[in-house]
Amino acid sequence: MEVRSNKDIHIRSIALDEAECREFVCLPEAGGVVLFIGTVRNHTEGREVVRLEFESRESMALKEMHKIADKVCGQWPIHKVAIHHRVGSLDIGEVAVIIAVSAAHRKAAFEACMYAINTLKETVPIWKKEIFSDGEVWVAAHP
Amino acid sequence: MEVRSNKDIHIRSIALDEAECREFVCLPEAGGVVLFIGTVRNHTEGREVVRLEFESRESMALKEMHKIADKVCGQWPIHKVAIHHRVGSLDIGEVAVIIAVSAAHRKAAFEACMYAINTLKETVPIWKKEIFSDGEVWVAAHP
Amino acid sequence: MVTVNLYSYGIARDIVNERKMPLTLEADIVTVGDIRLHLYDKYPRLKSLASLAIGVNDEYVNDDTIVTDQDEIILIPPVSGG
Amino acid sequence: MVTVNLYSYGIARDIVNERKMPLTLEADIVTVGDIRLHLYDKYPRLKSLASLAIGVNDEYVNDDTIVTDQDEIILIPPVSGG
Repeated sequence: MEVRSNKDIHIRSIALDEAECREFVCLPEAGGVVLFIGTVRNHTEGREVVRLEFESRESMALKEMHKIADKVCGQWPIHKVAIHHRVGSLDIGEVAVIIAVSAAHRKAAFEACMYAINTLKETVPIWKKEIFSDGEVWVAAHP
Repeated sequence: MEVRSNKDIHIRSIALDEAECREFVCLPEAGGVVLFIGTVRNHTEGREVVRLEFESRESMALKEMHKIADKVCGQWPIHKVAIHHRVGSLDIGEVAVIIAVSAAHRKAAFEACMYAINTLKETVPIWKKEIFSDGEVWVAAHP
Repeated sequence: MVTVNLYSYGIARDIVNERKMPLTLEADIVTVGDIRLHLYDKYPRLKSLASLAIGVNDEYVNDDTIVTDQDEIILIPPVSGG
Repeated sequence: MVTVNLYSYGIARDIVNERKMPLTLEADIVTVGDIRLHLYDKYPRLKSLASLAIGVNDEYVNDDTIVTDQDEIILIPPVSGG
């Protein structure tokens, strides 16, 4: 339970809320907010995706997401960071991840947000299964 | 009047709406959306800002904003771009500008969004006056 | 003789003290540079600005551009949107 | 003899076919590498994955790490969040 933390980290099985993320990071001394919103695409390498299923090792994923937030705040002059990830079954167009970062200056906010989403995709134990009309596949599982 | 355009360009004297920008750029084939939200900061070089006043040469500003959107769509594999700028009197924390960009891949979306806000700040005829408790100043007017 | 409409914004408007005013120059051919010199002469404080771009009919132009009757001339001090 | 709890996710779960299962290795000292070899032997399809990281008690570890009784061992095939 962190009160007035500069981090807002969640894994949720209900729809993510971009306004909530933005409101968390916004504060009077922040001039720039950068948000990344990752949505479910309707195709992958030309094949039509019907929906996605995300699963996580929640306790470890939250730990890794906190590490990313701490790194971001240590490496750039960032005010606040929100990282929300969805799990469960997602339809096309639904939001899978939101990362929001606020800073006095926009360059830091862009760099920190990019770092956060790149690192999340490398280290956070969340797995995505693409469901096609004729099968399904765990993304990136095989070489 | 462009129907089904890939650009949504506005200058408004009422509050900007980030959900509107996000909804405009979101579409089934876009996997990543990057938003930049510029808000009014409560200080500049240590001096407390009470509020901001923005004015524009609206016809020319819209033209320049369209040029930025066209450049973005030509230079990166971008699906859609929204650029909304506020004018008039803004309180601390209010949103002055929103840029939203969607792309199949996030790197393009980040680069395009950064390019758009950087270029907007260089070329779009909009002027900002900072109102302090003891005076006011047109930002960047003097060397 | 060429008469244009001068539109001033931001600090340029504070200096010129009019949003819009007609401006007549006594020459057959008038360039943006001529207008600039005329204004610098009439409003010397314009010279103290970090920059002063000039637009004609909502496009940025350089000082060689020739203006014609009824053109809209826009004084563009350093922009600061965003 | 060391008994740990094995948690499998993503495609590793499909291969092992259990979300959670106890795993006992007959040795006084057991490393993550020992568990890896044991699992590769029992579930050869794990070897076909692009990568297989292993976590202990919710931290990434390397194969030299020594595990102790009741540790939670997490099979982490290539992650794909975002």
